[in-house]
Amino acid sequence: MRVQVRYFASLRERMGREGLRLEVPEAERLTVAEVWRRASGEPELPPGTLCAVNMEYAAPEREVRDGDEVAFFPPVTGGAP
Amino acid sequence: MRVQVRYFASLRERMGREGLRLEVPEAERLTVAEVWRRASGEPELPPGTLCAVNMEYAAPEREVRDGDEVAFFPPVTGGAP
Amino acid sequence: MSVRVRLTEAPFDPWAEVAEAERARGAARAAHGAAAVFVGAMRDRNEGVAVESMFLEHYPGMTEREMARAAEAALVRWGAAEAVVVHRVGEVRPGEALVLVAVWSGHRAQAFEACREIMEAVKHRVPLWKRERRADGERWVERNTPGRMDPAGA
Amino acid sequence: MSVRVRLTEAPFDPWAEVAEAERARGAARAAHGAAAVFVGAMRDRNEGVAVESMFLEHYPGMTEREMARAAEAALVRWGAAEAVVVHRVGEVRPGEALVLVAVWSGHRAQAFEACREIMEAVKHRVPLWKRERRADGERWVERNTPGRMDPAGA
Repeated sequence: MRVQVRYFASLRERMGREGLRLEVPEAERLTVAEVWRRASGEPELPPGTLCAVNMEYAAPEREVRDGDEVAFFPPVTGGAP
Repeated sequence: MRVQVRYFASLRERMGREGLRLEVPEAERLTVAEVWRRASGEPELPPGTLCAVNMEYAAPEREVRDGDEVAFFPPVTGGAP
Repeated sequence: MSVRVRLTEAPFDPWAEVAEAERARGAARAAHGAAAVFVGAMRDRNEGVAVESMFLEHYPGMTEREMARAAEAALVRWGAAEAVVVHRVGEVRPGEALVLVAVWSGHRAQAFEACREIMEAVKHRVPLWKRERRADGERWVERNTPGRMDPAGA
Repeated sequence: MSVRVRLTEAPFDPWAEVAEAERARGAARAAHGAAAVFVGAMRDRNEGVAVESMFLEHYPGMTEREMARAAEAALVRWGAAEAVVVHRVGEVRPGEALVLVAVWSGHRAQAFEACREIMEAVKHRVPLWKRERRADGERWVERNTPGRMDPAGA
């Protein structure tokens, strides 16, 4: 199965890219945290990192499916003073 | 001494006038509550009535002086929903 | 700290008023980036009864003074920079703006709190009285609506 | 209940936007007489350092969705009628508007609470990230300013 990985803001800069496409054997059970490990090569999600699956906030334990878009980003700082 | 008395809103309507000029012997000590009694002929301030002396909120015990303007009015209801 | 208060017998456009104040602020826009604004317009119903028009009585002199005092107190308490308060008086028709409270500040919490505090003073301290003309006759409005409420389901 | 959200890369005039929404409301003005509005503009200083410009990154699709969701949740929770949320993205200069949140409701408490709740969601849930260009270099903004504060002297 295929999973689209996306990084944003300071995390995108640190990873040196906007994302990647991850391909894994169909039989495997894949969580958001496992997607992070395989995509980044880092064992743990950096503290405070937020995750989304298909543009919905998701916990690291959340299971992903074929075709899902998984995004990782730092705490948000929108709005104004 | 002379005191200008003013009524507003529902109190003005009930009293049937916008106010009156009160004249009292210089020697007398006059409180806001006493101004009400003499001006209105009613012994007590109606519950909830607000008092102002020279456009400043004042307690009924407040002493008034020659030339003061004493206003009586119901609770305010400005602003919007 | 700057406070501007105004009473008007004529209808006014609250958003034009805020836009104008904003233009006049010039460089302060980049210093005090948060603006909280409340606008209250006359409703066409009250307690389920249709209201045709309203007369807003005031105490000339004291009304302006209490508006300015409330705005100054709120700016000081919350450390906010600027306030504009406009209140309609006289004859008002449903849909027309009754009151505008605008506060500028460095941070949003100050702006929100100061704006709300000024509105509560306008409801409870500033001498203004509403007389409604309704389908069932004329009457003085005697109670204020609550300034705080619980969320749905609380 | 009506929610309108918009992202814009171009500068926008928040007060013209509110005035336009107000005109479009028509008869609803007399039904929902309370409007609470917050506008945040970019400040020219942050933590004492001059900020020359800012880049606002977003997550196209998710950003709009979270804005709309926050506005709907706040309208439902507070029983408010209508919300307009506009957020700037891309390059922004000091003094330019970053965010507009406008809420219309039958009563002022609902409008204030819903407006404030939407602003807090914009600060904490909506995927938007600020990168400041300052005299001392570029940096990502990593902390939010507090949404609540105590009055002076408390």
